[in-house]
Formats: sequence, C-alpha cells, structure tokens
Amino acid sequence: MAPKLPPQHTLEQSSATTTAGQAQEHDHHHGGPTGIKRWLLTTNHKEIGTLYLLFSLSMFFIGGIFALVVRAELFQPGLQLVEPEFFNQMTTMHGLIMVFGAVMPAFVGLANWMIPLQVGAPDMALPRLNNFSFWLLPVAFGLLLSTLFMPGGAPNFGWTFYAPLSTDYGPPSTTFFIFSLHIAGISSILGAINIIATILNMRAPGMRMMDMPLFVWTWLITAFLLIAVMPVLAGVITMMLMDINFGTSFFDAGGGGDPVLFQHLFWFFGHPEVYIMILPAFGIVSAIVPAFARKPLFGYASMVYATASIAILSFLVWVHHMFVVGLPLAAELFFMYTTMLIAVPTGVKVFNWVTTLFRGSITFETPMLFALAFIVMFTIGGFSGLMLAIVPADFQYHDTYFVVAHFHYVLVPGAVFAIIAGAYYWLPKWTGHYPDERLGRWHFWLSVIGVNLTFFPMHFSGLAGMPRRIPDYALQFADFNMVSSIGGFIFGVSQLLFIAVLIKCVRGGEKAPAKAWDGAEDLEWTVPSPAPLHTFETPPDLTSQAPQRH
Amino acid sequence: MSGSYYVPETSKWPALGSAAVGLMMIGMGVVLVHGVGSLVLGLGTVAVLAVMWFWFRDVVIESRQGLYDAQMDRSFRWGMGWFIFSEVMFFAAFFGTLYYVRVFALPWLDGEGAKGIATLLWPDFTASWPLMNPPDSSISGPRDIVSPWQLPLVNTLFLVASSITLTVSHEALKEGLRATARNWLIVTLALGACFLVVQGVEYYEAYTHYGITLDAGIYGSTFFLLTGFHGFHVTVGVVTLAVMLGRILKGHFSRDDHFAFEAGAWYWHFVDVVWIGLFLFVYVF
Amino acid sequence: MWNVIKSVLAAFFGVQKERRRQEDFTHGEPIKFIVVGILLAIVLVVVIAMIALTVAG
Amino acid sequence: MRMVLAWVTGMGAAFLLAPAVYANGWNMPVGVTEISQDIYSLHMAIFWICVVIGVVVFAVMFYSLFRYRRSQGAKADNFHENTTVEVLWTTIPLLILVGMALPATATLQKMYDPSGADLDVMVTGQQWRWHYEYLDEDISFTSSMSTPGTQIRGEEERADEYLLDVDNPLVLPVDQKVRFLLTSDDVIHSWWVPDLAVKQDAIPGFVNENWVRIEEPGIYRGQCTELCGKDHAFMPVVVHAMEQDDYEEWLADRKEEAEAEANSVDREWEMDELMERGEQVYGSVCATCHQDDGSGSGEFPALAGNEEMLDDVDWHIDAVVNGVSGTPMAAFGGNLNAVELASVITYERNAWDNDTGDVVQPSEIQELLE
Repeated sequence: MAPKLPPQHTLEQSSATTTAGQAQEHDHHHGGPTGIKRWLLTTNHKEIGTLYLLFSLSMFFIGGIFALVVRAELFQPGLQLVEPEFFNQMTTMHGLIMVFGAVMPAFVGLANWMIPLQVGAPDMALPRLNNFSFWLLPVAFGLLLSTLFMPGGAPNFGWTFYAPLSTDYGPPSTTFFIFSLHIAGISSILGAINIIATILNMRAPGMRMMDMPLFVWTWLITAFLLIAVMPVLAGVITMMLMDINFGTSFFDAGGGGDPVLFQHLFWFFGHPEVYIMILPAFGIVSAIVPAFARKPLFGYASMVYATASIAILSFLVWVHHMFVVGLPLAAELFFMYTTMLIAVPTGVKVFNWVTTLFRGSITFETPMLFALAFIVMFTIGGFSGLMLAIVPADFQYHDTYFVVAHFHYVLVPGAVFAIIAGAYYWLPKWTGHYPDERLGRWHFWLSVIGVNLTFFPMHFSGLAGMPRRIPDYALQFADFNMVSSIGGFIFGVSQLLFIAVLIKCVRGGEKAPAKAWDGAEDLEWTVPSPAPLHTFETPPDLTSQAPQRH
Repeated sequence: MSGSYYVPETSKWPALGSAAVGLMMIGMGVVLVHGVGSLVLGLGTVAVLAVMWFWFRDVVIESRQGLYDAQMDRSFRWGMGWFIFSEVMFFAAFFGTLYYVRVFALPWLDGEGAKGIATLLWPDFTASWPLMNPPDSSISGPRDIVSPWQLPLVNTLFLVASSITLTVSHEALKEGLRATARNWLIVTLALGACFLVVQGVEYYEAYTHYGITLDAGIYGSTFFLLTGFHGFHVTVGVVTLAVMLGRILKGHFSRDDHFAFEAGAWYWHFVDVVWIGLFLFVYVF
Repeated sequence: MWNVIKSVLAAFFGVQKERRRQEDFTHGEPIKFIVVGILLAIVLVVVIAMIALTVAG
Repeated sequence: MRMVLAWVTGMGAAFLLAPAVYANGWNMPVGVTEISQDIYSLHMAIFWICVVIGVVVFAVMFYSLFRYRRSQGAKADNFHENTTVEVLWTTIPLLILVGMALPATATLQKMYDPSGADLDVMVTGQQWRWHYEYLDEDISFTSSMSTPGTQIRGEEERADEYLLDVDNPLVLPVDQKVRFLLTSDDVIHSWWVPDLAVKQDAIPGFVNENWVRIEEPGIYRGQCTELCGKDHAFMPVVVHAMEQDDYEEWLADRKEEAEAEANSVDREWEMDELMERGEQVYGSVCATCHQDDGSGSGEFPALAGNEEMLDDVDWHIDAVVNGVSGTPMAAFGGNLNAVELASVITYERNAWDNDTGDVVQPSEIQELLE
C-alpha cells in the first residue's frame, strides 16, 4: 500500500542511512554479508530453517549425552557413576533439552524450509521476526546449559518441575532456568505467529485451504496450539518465579494456594505441547507415505478433521497426567472419557496411512523406511496411551517406567523418526544430492533396533513396579535395565551415522532433479534441487490447475 | 500484487535483539539470585529498548518508502491479531488461577467440597474472599482491602473513557482529520497516564495502609499478579500510543494506511477489556 | 444454518461426502463454521461433563 | 526386498512374542485386594483389545507392503476416499471405547468410596521417609529405608530386598477396611504398593484419601513414585499385613512401648541409654542427609565437628525441634517424641569424636514441646 502522504523529513533522513543500502541490495540477491554475519543477519527462510535444524541437531546430541549418562548409571543396580543429585539434573536436563531444544526447533526448522515452498510463497510472512525467533534459542539454551555450572547445580526436579520441589526446594539456578524458558517461550510464540501468518496470507493464488499439503495443515494447527499454550507456560513459570523470589503463595497451601494448581496450569500447557510435538510429524508422514506408495493420500479431508479434533481435544484432557493427585471422582471420569476419545481421530490417521499403502506401488527408500517405522511404533505408543487413559489402571501405571516407555515410543520412533524421515525426504531439495541410501539403511536399522531394545523392556520394568526418575532400583528390575541401557547406547551411537549421511549429502552424491522422488506431488518439487536461495518470488498461479487432491 | 512481497535483505536487529534479551534476563537472574548485577540488568533493558527503537524505525521507513503492499499489510494484521491472542491466554492463566483458588483450593482447605478433608491440617482455618487469614498463621494476611468503588472505579472510568477517546481519534484519522486525531490521542494518553498514577497511589496504600503485600497469602499474590501484569501492559500501551502520537506529529499515517496506529488501538482495547475482567473479579466480586 | 451444523458435526466425526465439502468450502462463510464449531465443542464438553457428574453422583 | 521381509517377520515376531512374555510373570501383579484384581482384569482386557486391533491393522499394513511392491511390478491404484469404510472405522472404535469405559467407571466408583473404614492411618511423606499415625490408637512411627549404604555403593552383597526394606513397616490387619489419609510435610510424594493397587500422591497442605481391604497376610513392598528430591529412590513403602489376632498383639506391644517411653520422659536418662536410642533414631531419620558418619553431603552440613552446633546446645535443640528456615532442615518437633529428640541430640553431640559430653534430658525437651 503506497503512502499517500507527501514525503516528510523522516524519509529524507532515512534514505541516507539504512534503507538506501537495502533498497539497492534488493536487486542483487546474493550481495549480502558473508561468513558468520550472513547467518546472524539473514532473513531468508531457507537459511533460518537450516539454522534451526542445525541447532536442533546439536541439542539432540547434547540431550542424548545426558540420556546416556542416565542409562549408564542404570545399567546395573547400585550407585556407580553419578550421585543422585546429579542424576536428577541429568533426567531433568535431558527432558527439557529434548522437548524444547531438539524436537520443537526441528519442526520449526522444517516449517521454515518447507512451508513457504509448499504454499508457493517467496519467504515467511515476517522474515526479520523469523530470524529473531531463531536467535533467541541459542540464548535460551546457553542460559539453560550454564545452570549445570552454577552453585547447587542445574534444575533437578524433572522436566515437569512440580512445585514445591521446584520452588521452595529448588536449587538457586531455578531462577535462571525460568528465564531461559521465558526466552524459549517467546521464541516459540513469535515463530508460531509467523507460521500462521505465512499459511493464512502467503498461499499462492488459487491454493485453497483444502489444497494445502498436510504438513502445512498440521503446522497451522500446531502453531495455533503453540500460541494458545506457550503463554500459559510463561504464566505458570512467572508464578513460580514470584513464589521463589517475592514471597507469594500460589503453590503453598499455608498461604491459601495449592501445589496441585501448578500441575493444572503446567499440564494445560503440557498436553497440547505433546501434540505440538506430534502433529507436524503426522504431516511429514502424510507426505512421505503417498510419495513412496505412488498413490494419493487416503482420506485427505478426514486427516485434516482428525488433526483439528486432536487439537480441540488436547485442551480437554490435561488432567490425565494427574489422575493420582487426588481429584474429585467426576473430574477423573470426565478426563478419562475425553482422553479415550482422542483414540478415535488418532486411529483414523493410522487407518488412512495403512489404506494409502493398500494397492499402491511401493518402494522402500530411507525416508519411507523411517515413515513406516513411525506408523508401527507410534501406534504401539498409542496403544499404551489408551491403556494409560483408563483411570483405575493408570493408578498402577502412573509414574512408572510404563509411562516412560509410552511417551518415548511416541516421541522417539514417533516425533524423532518423523523428523529424520523428513530430513531424508527433503535432503535432495536442500542439497541437490540424494542422501546415501546404503548408510541411510544402516542408520535406519540400527535406530529401529536400538529404540526397541531401549524402550520395549521399559513396559515390563514399569509393570513390574519400577518408578520413574530413580538412580538406583531393586534387583528384580536389573535385567530390563541392562537391556535398555545397551539399546540406548546402540541408538545413541547409531545417530552418528546420520551425521555422516548429512555431511556426505552436503558434499556430494547422486544429483537430484527438481522432482527428486517420482511419487512426490507437492509444490516444493517444482523448484530446482537444490532450491535456490530465493524461490517463488513470483507466486505460481494455481487457479487454472485442477485442485491438487480432488 | 504478484512478486511485490517485500523481503528485507538482512538486518542486524534480530540478532542484536536476542543478545539484548539474553543480557536483560541474565541481569535479572543475577539480581534476584545473588543480589548484584543491576548494571547488567540496566544495560540489558536499555539494549532491548534500543533494538526495538531501531527495528521499528526500519519498518516505519520501509513502509513510508512504499515497499509494503496489501499482502504485507495482512501479514501485519495476522501477526498482531495472533500476538494479542497469546496475551489473552497469558491473562487466562492468571484468571484461571484466581478462579481455582477461590472455587476449589480455599473451600477445600476449609472443609468444603470433594477434597474438604484437607481441613484436618488446618482446623482453625475459615475460608473467605478476600482471604484475610491464610491457613498458616505465620503468614499474616491483609488487614483491609481496597474498596472497588473508590480508586478502582475511578480507574475503570479512566480506561473506558480512554478506549472511547482512542476510537474517536481513530475515526478522525480515517476521515483524514489529523488535528482532531492528534487531540483525541493526547486525551487518551492523558487518561492512560492518570490510570498509572492512580494505580501507583493504590499500590502505595495497599502496601502501607492495608497490609496487602506480595507475601500476604494468596489474596496479595493474585492481587499483584493480575493488577501488576495489567499495569505493565498499560505502560506498554501508553508508550506505544505515545510513539503513534509522535508519528502523527511527524505527518505519518494516511486515511487508509495507518496499521501501526490501528495495532496500537487493538492492543489498547485488549488492555481495557482485561481491566474490566480485573475490576469485576479482583475488586468487585 | 442446519447445513452448517450438519457439516460441523460431520467434521467432528471426521467423515463427509466430498461433494458436500466442496459446497461448504466454496459457498460457506468461514466465520459461521468457526462459531458453530466453538459452540458445538462447548456442547460436547457439557455433555461429557454431565455424564461424568451423573455417574459420580 | 529381503530386508522388508526380515522386517515384517521381525516386527511380527516381536509383536506375537509380547503376550508370551507377559504371561511369564513380568506383568502387573494381580495383587491381594479386590480392587487390585479388578484393575488387573481391566489392564489385561485393554491389553488384549489393543493386541487384536494391532494384529488386524499391522496385518493389512504388512500385507500391503509385501503384496504391492513396485519391484514386483505393482501398479498404483488411484482411490483416495471411501465414505463407508471411514464411517465404519470411526464408529467401531467408538463402540469399543464405550465398552472399555463401562467397567473402568465401575471400578473407579468402587475405589472412590472410603466410607465405613475400620481403621484410619495417616500417612505423611517426608524427605525421605514415611511417617505413619494410627489415628484412633495413638500410635505413630517413622519408617525409613534400612538398606545400608554399603550395599548401594556395592561394598557388600545386595540383599533380596535391596532398597525395598524399612526399619518399621506399616502393620495392617487383613480383611479390614483401612482408610489412608495421605499428606506431606515438604514436597509431593506418592505412596504406592503395587500389590494393594494403591498409588496416591501426598500433597503438602492437603489430604488425600484412599483405602484397602487386604485379603491375604504377607509383606507387600512398594516405593515412592513422585520425584521428591535427592533420595527419591530411597524411600520404600513396606506393608506387613497380619491376621487380626497378630495385628492386635502387635498393636498392644507397640502401645506398651510407647507408653513406657512416655512414662520415662520424666526420669533422668543415662548417657549410654540416650546414645543407644539416639543412634537408632539418627540412622532412621537423620542419616539419609547427614550420612551415617555425620559427614554431611551437598547442601546438608557435616555434623561431625560442626562448630555452630557444638558451641550452642540451645541452637542445636532449636534446629532439630523447629527446623532451620531457609535450609532443607525440617522441624522434627511434630514427628519425634521427647525421648527420641533428646536422645538424637545427645547422640549428635557425642558421636564421631564430637565428645562434648553434653546430655540432653527428655524432660527438658518435653517442656519445650509443651
């Protein structure tokens, strides 16, 4: 919208400074700064996407090392390697880093790279804000990791940081932990706003909502969830901050508060958060399965509806994390029923994927392998989730390794496998080269074996009675834990293969054409591989085309 | 419209901004935990404000150079709309806290309702709202409460009036009546400033005369949580509108191109609505 | 209006005829669907809550 | 393609193996209460429903993966919608869920009825031990893990009840409805005994209710299941269920002991007596933080050679009875009786070369407590 006012002195003053340079640069796309400055100052969605993905990958390894410390200590009964205080710091940091530092930024990175490409937009809607969202993350996680070196150690109260263990009884570093979560939260909210604005406003002419690829749909809904619940997290940690530093009594019955209030607020954030970490994964799998089955996704519309239903239900089920805190019977029943309902849309998704495979023409490249493993193992995680929804049974499962098995099945072969599948799927678009198929298969098989060795026995140790978050355990759990630890190390070490694949793929490999996979249909496959820095500067006009999916 | 979407080439403000945010947060943490480092906090705060200044300045300049099109305008609208939604959820958490405490926690501690057995631990406790005597007798509750029909009512009138004057100003801008727009915006700002002054007086009285403090149990906790964060938002709103006034004085904005002003107005109305909720549930009921 | 409610219910259930959906997405006003969607979500919550309260006695 | 086949058989085998493994005693215990047996049946019913659904879905999936390989010349179809099957696979799961919700609701209603209890026990979680109070019997005691540090550090062979043994188990009669009232003095703990199917959080400042009617005498073990700090792994729960007669005998003994101790408050205690009793109390209550040898750990100060404590006996008494604000040191005035307090303070002032020679008499403490 051109300004209709006559130019004023501000404008004259300004043209002498920043914008003159920028306006000039606008015509020479690759004339920007180079080296580290290029990455610091970039506003390009692909570069920012890459930054997110690399950040996430490094956090994945840091969080992974923390997990291996935990698994090493649990290899045998007794205290061998670390003290309980440090063990608790490791479980806490592992959870926080993996949730907020690895999985979420990975999905945001994929969104940054792929959403503009999939909707035919020149970039994200608000490119500078996009860069800000990213650079807040290293600040947040630098601060979080620095708590490890503070007196009293890092946060040691679990990634769910229940009050009053985290308030009256937390280490001094808790205040810094709260601020680091604030920063990460701001980053998530701003990132989500950007993604929503991009999806709603930047679609190529002619692309209707129901023409959008499912990755875009799932991210639209994820972004909505993020904007709805990250502020609640910000609120609850602010209340913690005040209880710790300013003498308030939000979570102290003595002053009229309630420790359980913390859990209500936390899980009102936390349950949608769980779906924030899985919905984009559904989107990725919904892209890969049809591509390698060479057949349109079955039930596109029901996928969209199912995603929306899951999102709505996610606001109605938070208490299922709190069935044993002692709540009125009506509350337990309400939340049991709503939680069970989630099984319906989730089941629909699995049925749709399976039916997409039916009568396809299937090949098994690495992205497809990871996507198929996702379907199987996510479903196993879904089953244990259904079991956990049954309140009386949950009384026995709650806070045991059964729960640990459940959510790791959903998050590791679920979210993480989907991210890896997405990386293999889109690597040709990012680098112009196919990832090494042989190494990819090794990576896949070792990961599958490692993951199942690690987490399957946890179902048994949990049912047999092993509580979560303990550095030492009774003798009857010894065998399960030994297997889990071996599996953990196999899984951890085999991720180094992923690094090898990535490096090889960036440096060279079989050249990929624009449409790198013959069954892939979305818009990103119409631009060259590797995608040039600027794409769709003139949006593709889809109005004349037949709708993509119908 | 095709191909005209403005993508800024590079900018140093985002990276500097996150460094500034980091500096401010570290400063705040060091001040709270170790009681030193207010210099770092001060530097960080100034840095954050400076980055905001320069960043928004770039946006204003680009806008006035005509680099933005209708699509960019919609991006800003979606962005601001969803940002306000996130603020709504932030306050929702606090209102939810107030609701939970009043409807569940306190009656339970007093022996009412499904979890009333908690009263075993607090035999002498009687629930009331405002909570004058917290369950633990070592926590001294407020001695008195702020009457809603004095300063808070005045403040309600200030804010409601300011919403109206701001709308008048906005309408005037849409009609191209710049002087009128400017005058009503000044009135709005004055009302906002009055609100803050009254709020300050009220806090002073709460602390010195009524014994309503942060450590006066859950009443003081929720009182300051809700009014404090609201007051902070009013401050931000006042600053935003002051910038808008500055831009009007400089001759920015046209009849149909003044989204910055409109966004500020959205924000101001949001803050106003939150106050109505506060007035009802923190003061009146 | 009845058509809007039917479509929203179909969406809640997750299944709808392609032809009907095309109609909704070409002719319907989004705001209607959003409002009805929110209302029906509230109805769903109330219904489940009523069941839970009745069972809990 | 062999890889896919291997995968199909591998995953299939794992899936079929899972139930077999379940049957081999790695499963949830059936337990010794009606509720625990109900829960076990619910658990198995849902498990088998999941297995059946899983087998059907994965069978279709792996059949498709095998049958429609492009390498075998499969040509892709183009269908992508079918209202009938979509309606079916939404409706059928809904019905199955309703079928699961009904028995779950019934069991839950049963669990939520603590009325008509024969015996009330107040269970209080403390970092890191449990305190039990028999509300109508005027008996209370602390129950701490008795597994020695030497076993944890591997200097001694680990016993069968490694980490699951306590000095004073909770003793309950069988076939009686026992109501638990759970709370906590510090952070949230959770009291769990799998065989009794009771897992309930202990929330500071609030009280939770739960109940059991144990059907068989025996010793049932469990653990704290809510992260409660450093020694979360080391606060087991042991319930000793007895026939009514044995229980009453135990109760009488306990009462007698308590009475004797109460009567002895006023008499002059000898140093040796206090040291002996003090060592017991110290081992049960203080050693988790301050260590057996008084050397302290982390934020918990050493007591051996602790000048602040040794120089000022009144400060020491105040610290133990009322706690030290701003530190994790809790107030023990409410949990320990005068004899226990006096003896443990005396012990701390004379053990590990502290040798102050100070004797703190129970009568002194009793005055303070009153």
